[in-house]
Amino acid sequence: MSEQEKTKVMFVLRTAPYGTIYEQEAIEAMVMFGAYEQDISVTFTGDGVFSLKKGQDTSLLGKKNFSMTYPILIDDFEISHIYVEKESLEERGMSESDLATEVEIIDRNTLKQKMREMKALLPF
Amino acid sequence: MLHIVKKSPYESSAFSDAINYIEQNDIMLLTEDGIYAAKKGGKFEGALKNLMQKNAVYCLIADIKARGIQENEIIENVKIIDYKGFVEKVTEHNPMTWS
Amino acid sequence: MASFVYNGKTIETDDEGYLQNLGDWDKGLAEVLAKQENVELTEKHWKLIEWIRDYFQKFQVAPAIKSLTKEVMALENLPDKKEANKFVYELFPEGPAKQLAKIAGLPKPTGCV
Amino acid sequence: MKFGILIKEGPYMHQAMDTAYNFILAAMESGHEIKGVFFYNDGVYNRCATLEPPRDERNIMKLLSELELKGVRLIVCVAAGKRRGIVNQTVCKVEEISGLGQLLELCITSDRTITF
Repeated sequence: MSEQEKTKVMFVLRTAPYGTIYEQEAIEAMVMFGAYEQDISVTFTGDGVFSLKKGQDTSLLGKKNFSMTYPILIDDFEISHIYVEKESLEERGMSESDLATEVEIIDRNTLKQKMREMKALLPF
Repeated sequence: MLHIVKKSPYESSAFSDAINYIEQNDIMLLTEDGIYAAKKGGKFEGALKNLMQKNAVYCLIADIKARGIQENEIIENVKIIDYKGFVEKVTEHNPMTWS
Repeated sequence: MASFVYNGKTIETDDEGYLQNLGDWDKGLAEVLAKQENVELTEKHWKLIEWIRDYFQKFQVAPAIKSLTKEVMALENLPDKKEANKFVYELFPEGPAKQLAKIAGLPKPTGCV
Repeated sequence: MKFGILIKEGPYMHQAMDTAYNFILAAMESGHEIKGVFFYNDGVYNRCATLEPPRDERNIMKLLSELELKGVRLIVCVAAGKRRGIVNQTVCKVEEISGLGQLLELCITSDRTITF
């Protein structure tokens, strides 16, 4: 399939992890979408950036630690891009060194343009 | 883009996040508890008026009526539309829901 | 729901034979699960069982088929995907994603509906 | 135009399903096509067969079934459903249960995908 024919879909994660199930079920959707050879990207903005915080240990919660899944989304599950919004990170006292995995840090203006290239935006 | 805001600005960042992402030619639709951003005299009146210098803002009549808000309590220039108007806005702009 | 006794303990599975409690798994139980699938475990099977369990532990999700194929190419020195696919289907004739996950004591892959 | 609808919230607790329902009706009246309604997260509860609100209240499950009779395709995510007990025995119609690929399919085939 050529690049032009691929549908661009972006997951927009705006919720913090664990307090709700949105992050977890968004990841389950990303992992499935990867198999369909479309152009899927993932953006963390607002409280969504907390999902990328390194050092998460969910053992006392009895929940799965989904920050461990992010490193393989691109190589193993065909996700095209993982973006995190610079402004949201900074507002929350975080920087690149706080992140559990390597992602593309982009500013809000760049992200705004990327959102406009999408056919569908899926907020979680 | 059409920015759909459905949470009260007093309880959620949906409204302010939508403002952060709005661009020229974009529009905003306030629905459900999001309509409280359009009430005159509230904390967000300034932000909304500022936004409306460049962008059109709409609110759903079903949601304002249900919540006891009269049309004259809505900030000037916020356009009041029904569900068919909502559909029409979605045909004109790609939607993003902020909740 | 089904159940059987293994080492004096009742092991519960769903109707398709996947473990209800992933913590029940050990190598002996893998042999039992494999027998239920008519699969005889060889060293080649075990390499993949260990790999998929490590992967799941590390990344919290089951690997994509693509990753399995890649791993098999590396492990068995196979030249291409086609050969690798053939190889895993010989090991797990009724579908590697399902059978490998089941025998390795992982949840049923959500992609298999 | 073709619309794909994603429902992420359950019935009654949130207004999402009500807004979506009114949106879908208005879209159909305006001559647009609904490619499908995908239920995800707690949205799967909207298709729970045993919903039984008081008689003087709207029955969301039935309203949706009426939409289905008008040709709207309803799709309940199998994984989200299983997690919440919305399975073959508890969903309104077994045929509605399907995989997440259907959500992506909606994104591909619809002109607009709208999340409620």
